[in-house]
Amino acid sequence: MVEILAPVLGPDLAPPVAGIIKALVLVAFVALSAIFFIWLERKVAGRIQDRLGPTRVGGKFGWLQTIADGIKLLVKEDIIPATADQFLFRAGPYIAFCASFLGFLALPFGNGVVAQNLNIAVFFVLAVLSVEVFGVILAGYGSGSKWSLFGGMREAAQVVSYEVPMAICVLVPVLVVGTMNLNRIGQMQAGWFFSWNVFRDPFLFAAFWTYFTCATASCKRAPFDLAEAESELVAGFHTEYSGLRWSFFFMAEYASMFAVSGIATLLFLGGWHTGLVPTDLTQLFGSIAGNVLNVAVFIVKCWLLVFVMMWVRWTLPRLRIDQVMQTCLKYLLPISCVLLLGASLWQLLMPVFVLNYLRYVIGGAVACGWLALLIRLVTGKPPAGEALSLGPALGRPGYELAKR
Amino acid sequence: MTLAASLFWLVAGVTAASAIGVVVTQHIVRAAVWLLFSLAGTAGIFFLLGADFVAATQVFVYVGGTLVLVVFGVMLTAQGPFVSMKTSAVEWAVATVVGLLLFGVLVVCVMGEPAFQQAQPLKADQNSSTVLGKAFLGVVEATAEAPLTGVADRAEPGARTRVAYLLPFEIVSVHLLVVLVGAAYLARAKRRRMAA
Amino acid sequence: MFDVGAKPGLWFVWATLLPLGSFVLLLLAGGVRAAARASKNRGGYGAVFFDLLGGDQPGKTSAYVALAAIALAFACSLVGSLTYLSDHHHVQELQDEIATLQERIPEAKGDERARLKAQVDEKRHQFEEFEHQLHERWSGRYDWAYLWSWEHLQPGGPEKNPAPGTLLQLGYRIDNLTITMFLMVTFIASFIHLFSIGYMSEELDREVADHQVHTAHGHLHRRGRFGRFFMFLSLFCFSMLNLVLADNLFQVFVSWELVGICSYLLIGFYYERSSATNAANKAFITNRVGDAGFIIGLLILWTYVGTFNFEEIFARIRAPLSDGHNPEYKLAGQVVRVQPKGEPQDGRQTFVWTPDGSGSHVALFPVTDHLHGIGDQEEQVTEITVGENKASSWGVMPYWLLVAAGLGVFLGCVGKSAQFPLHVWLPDAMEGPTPVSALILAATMVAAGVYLVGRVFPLFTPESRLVIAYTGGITLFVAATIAIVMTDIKKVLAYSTVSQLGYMMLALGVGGWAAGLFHLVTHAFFKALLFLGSGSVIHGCHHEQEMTRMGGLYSKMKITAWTMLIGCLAIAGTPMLSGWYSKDAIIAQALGFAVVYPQHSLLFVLPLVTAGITTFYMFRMWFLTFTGEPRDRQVYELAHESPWTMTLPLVVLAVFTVMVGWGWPIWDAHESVLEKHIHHGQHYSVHAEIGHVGVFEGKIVDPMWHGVKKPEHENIRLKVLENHGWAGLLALGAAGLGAIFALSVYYFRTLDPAEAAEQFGGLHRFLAHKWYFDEWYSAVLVRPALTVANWCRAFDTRVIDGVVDSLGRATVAVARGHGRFDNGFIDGLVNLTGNAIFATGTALRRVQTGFLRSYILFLALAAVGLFAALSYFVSLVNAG
Amino acid sequence: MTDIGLTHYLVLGAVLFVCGVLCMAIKRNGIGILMGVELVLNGANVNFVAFAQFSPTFQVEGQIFALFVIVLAAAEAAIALAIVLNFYNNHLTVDVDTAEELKG
Repeated sequence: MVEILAPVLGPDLAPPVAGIIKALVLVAFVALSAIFFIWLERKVAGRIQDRLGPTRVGGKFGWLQTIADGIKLLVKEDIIPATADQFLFRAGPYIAFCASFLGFLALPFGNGVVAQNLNIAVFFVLAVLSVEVFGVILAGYGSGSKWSLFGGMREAAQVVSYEVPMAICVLVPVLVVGTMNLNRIGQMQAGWFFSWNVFRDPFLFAAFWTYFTCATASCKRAPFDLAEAESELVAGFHTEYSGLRWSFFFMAEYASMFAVSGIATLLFLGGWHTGLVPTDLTQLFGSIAGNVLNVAVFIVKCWLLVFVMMWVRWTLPRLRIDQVMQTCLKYLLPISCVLLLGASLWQLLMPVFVLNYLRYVIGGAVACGWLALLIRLVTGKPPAGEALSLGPALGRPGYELAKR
Repeated sequence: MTLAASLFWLVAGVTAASAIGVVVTQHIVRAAVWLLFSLAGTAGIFFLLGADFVAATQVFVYVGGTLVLVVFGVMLTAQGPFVSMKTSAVEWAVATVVGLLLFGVLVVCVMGEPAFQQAQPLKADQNSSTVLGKAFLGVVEATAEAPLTGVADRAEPGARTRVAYLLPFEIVSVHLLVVLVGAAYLARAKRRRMAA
Repeated sequence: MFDVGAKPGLWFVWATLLPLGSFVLLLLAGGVRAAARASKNRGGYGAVFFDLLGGDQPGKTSAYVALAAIALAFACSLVGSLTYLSDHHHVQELQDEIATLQERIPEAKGDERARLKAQVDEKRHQFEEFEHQLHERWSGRYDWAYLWSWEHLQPGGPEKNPAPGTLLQLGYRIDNLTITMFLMVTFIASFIHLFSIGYMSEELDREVADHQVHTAHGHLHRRGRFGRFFMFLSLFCFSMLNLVLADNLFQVFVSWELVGICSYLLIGFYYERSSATNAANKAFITNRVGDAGFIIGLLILWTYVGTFNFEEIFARIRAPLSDGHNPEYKLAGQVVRVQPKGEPQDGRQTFVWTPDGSGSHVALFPVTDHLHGIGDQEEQVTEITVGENKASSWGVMPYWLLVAAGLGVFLGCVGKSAQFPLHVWLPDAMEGPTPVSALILAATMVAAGVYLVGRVFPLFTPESRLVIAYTGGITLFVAATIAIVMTDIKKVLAYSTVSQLGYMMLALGVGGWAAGLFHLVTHAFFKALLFLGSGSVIHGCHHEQEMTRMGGLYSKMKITAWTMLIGCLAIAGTPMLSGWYSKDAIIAQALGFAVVYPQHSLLFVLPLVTAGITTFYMFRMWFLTFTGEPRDRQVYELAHESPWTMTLPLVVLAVFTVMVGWGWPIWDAHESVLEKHIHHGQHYSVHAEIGHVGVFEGKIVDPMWHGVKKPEHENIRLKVLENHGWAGLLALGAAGLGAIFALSVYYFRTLDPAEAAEQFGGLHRFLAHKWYFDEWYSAVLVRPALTVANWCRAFDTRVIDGVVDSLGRATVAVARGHGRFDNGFIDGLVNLTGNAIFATGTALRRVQTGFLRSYILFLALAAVGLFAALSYFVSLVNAG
Repeated sequence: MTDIGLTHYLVLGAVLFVCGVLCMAIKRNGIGILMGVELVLNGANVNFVAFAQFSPTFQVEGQIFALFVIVLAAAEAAIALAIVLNFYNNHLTVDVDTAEELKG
């Protein structure tokens, strides 16, 4: 970016302008993807709950629903409760959003498509994402409401706890590949899908699921959404918020969902690689076109993971706070430690033959599993009395895709 | 003004102002917020200084961990929703005088040292985390003589002692673990006292 | 060190250490158990230990451990003994060859004679070579402690200045006597252990009622002490074996005292009974009297001979077998007496050998370079010069001190072997459990005395031997007479033991080295049998010991009766039983001695008469116990045969009692294999002193070869061999008379013993009071000692305590004065200091506000000051 | 002004340090004092990292020391908070001025 701008703006002005452009692009992306996610969430929730979701606004799929929501939020009255601490109440959402947004600075979307190619990108992303909780705490505390305070407290306890196993799970692939540079990690997974890290050894495979669970929890997504548990705390830490400030919290949430999904993709799932061609797409289609494809692949992968989070949210019931903490401290933490230890020992002790070829076994097995699932999805018999189905999860009458 | 200089002034200003905010504010949670800004600003300073690993650690440990802990402490010990313990004006005055004195002495010391003013920044193009990793493993590249203190580390440059920081690092890790256990022990509910 | 192949003597060391191991094990276990007892109700490890170790009710484990140890010890000694015998087979062959060759020398003439002499020389050389090898194989030493000496500081150090007597040693030396004693002790002790398991079974109970002890709450109830008993037995066995194993007097003395301690502990096993504690004390104190003599003997030997090692002592006191020139060395094995000649010059004194044996000093070998030729030719007067250097100043010792040393050691043996006049402890020792009596009185403790007399036999001069013989003679007679009137079955056996020990001492005293020790072994077997038999009777009669309340028990306990009968027959000297061989040998020896020295005929008459008495009282005991009408219905009704653990040892011991003396042909008292075996083990000086017969009536009797022979009229050994038949007949006659008398009185009842007792009231009372020994001792020794002690106490309390008390009072007075000074002045100073500091502190404490924040401010101020000062100084430095 | 040197960073460190000291001196809240301590440590850290950037012999050590300081500060914060909680349990306030039992 700097190289492109330098001849036009001169060496002094190019870096700040490049930085500003990058930041703007990212902000735009975060905002847009938040809009998309909010719509997607509604649709997914609707489908899973056996209804259609938004349909009226914006034509067939209700795709304008979020825009409408946004406009509504923008014009809403900005209420600050009398008991609230003005300063903290105002600062909370921005802190949360800024923290989530900062994570994108080091997240490569394609080969070299990254705002700042940090050497310690993983670490950095995890670090700044962890700041998000501070905004939530401040919001909870500053609202001057007991519901909010409870939500903030829960959020703090939960996120601080889940950060530990999450960080350890992140360490497992970092340890295996030997770098924290996300771009580098992504490049290393070029090739067929079995060169993805997740198939490298059984510990990485397990680490992926553990990481994803922890990430779900640290994004305070269901079934770990204790901070905003509607049934108990009205709306948790953002009970007192409305309007734009409220929407910032949601932008932050969806942004961090995307960010942790991005990390999962980069660390485990081959980053921007399709896994269906043996090399990087930039080598096939050139730098620009290849990278555009790469970015698309990456975003799709992240969306898929975000979709899984939504799927989980609308499928599983919410845990109790003690169950949440117990899951983390008594299960996930030891599991992650064992995985770290196991991965280290695996690297040290396994013969080269196994190290090199096990990935084909795991990758093949998982691929076969997916294939079987897909075949089952397509050819499986629908529940009795229903005409057409795509599968047990989505197989509901009235689902557009199925009808088509 | 170059980009680096302007960034420095920006970040340093935020950091210093937030630090002063910590001192000045009467409200402890707000103090925590100011502290957050100050710490984050320090992390920014570290980035500017090319120590990105330290910066990330600063954010991760301080902002993500310590500060949350602090706020926790605030909430656990709060007597009312908004607690402020006023400090008397005399104390303010005395403390300010002493603080200014101390600041003055420090600045005089720093400014008065010519070596500090002549010091030139090293090229920070090297990956700091790589350097740190090597240092932990005891692999130390040859470095020049020390112009800063005027005292050469060894007679000839490049003959630095190989010091591995892995063991201290491990010790610190274990230390941290022990401290956390100890803190948990200290902070756990004292049923005995409640009963009494 | 533990290579048993190269050093087979270590088998015996192992055999010795096994009981010690058992003792230590039991002691530790007992200690742990005692320590755990406190926590038995509290749970935890202590309680677990306590339960593991048997809890309140101790199991038989201790007995099995002790039994296993002693049985293994027996197995070790058996292996060792067999190895030893196979080693020594060749020695005896060589000895026999030399003996036959030497017998032929006096008759041969000219060339033949020279050839024979050369042959003897060659054989003797072979023999010495071989014996040296064997000595290496069968002995070992461990330097235990050095006695540091100024000698070592002299130029050249200890190598050049070998000061004798600078070290104590532990060592072992296996010879015929040792292996015999080992086999005997371990074998009998094993069976006594086995017997004890049955006999002591009531000690297994959680609570034992001692009916002989009365307390304010009725009979005494105490915990069973089964384990303790076996612990003591193990220690006892170790002590005895170590005593037998030792190759030096010091080790013997240590074991000797250990045996004494063990006897004290075992006799006083029922220590709640005052009679038992008194008996234990009596045994211990009486032994102390003897041990005082022992110590004196040891000190004399240490001073003059400078070593405790048997071989070295004998080698110094007794002339060597050869002087290196003349094979027919006349003084071989003798004590050589010398006379000082002239006045000492330059610290050197010259001594001259006195062929008539009247010198006031004894030469110690090897004396100096002048040794060669002492007694070579009777005319030649050989001079010994001593005093050239320190080492050789031990070249002579006064003769009377040698006698004193011998008598001192013998006094120890008198105490240990219960000889007159120190025999009084032994009958009282019956207070201990019966197996203990059997162990102490048959195989171990009392045998130790006899064994030691045999072991240090070369130490005894003719005078000492005469004392030994008379002591034995008096003892055997006195004890036998007392045994006649005893009614307690164990007391009868006790006095019988004393009497039999007297026999042994007598035998040793009159030169019957082999006879005395042979009797020791056979007696061990039949006396162990008799004691265990009596134990069986007592056990069967529920602790009834009085024969007056027994009678007719034969039908109740047939095994006990038969085995005891065998024991009685053996002790009486019935032909073909072991006692016959040994007693025959003793009486023959006494007869031989009496023939050579007619003035000491009493030494023959006493054992002969006592042989009859012995038979009488033994049969009296047997008849009173097992035959006739039951005199106490209650005892009779309740009587029963003992369990197999008790009868099995009886049977085995009975078999051995019969067979242990056998040889071929059985009816020839000369041919006992055991006696010959012991005989082969005697020191050459025994031959030199007593006399020597190479071949007698065509048979090799003493396979020793040195040329010295006593003249025929002085050769006791010859007289013994000549008169053996007569002696045997006389002894048999005496025994027969005694048996007939006992039969008529106690079986056929032709004579009423009660009437006889009435008729000879005075004598009976005299005997029943054990010759009034105890009363006499009490009057002559105990009471005067108590009186003197009282005087001393009075002196102590009045004079010494008075002095001490007044000193104390004076000290208190002075201290009071000091106290006032201390309180007034010194404390005043201290208080002043304290007050001053307190005042200062009070003034200064205001600075300590207790406010954390003010401290921080102080800190900051201090930092300001520091930095300011620092920058000031730095600027100064930079400036100039 | 345009050329940022070591001195600038050191002065920033001094500002943080003095603010921390002042914070410790002024705040009556125990947690406030803890924040002061954090500030002091941060001031030191700024110096360390600055020296690491400006002094070749301190290049590695400066960052490592800073890391250690951060870790130890975290530990210290945990302990201090535990102490404050205990303090609160005992005094029912976090006002450190009530903790004057040890005064002279």
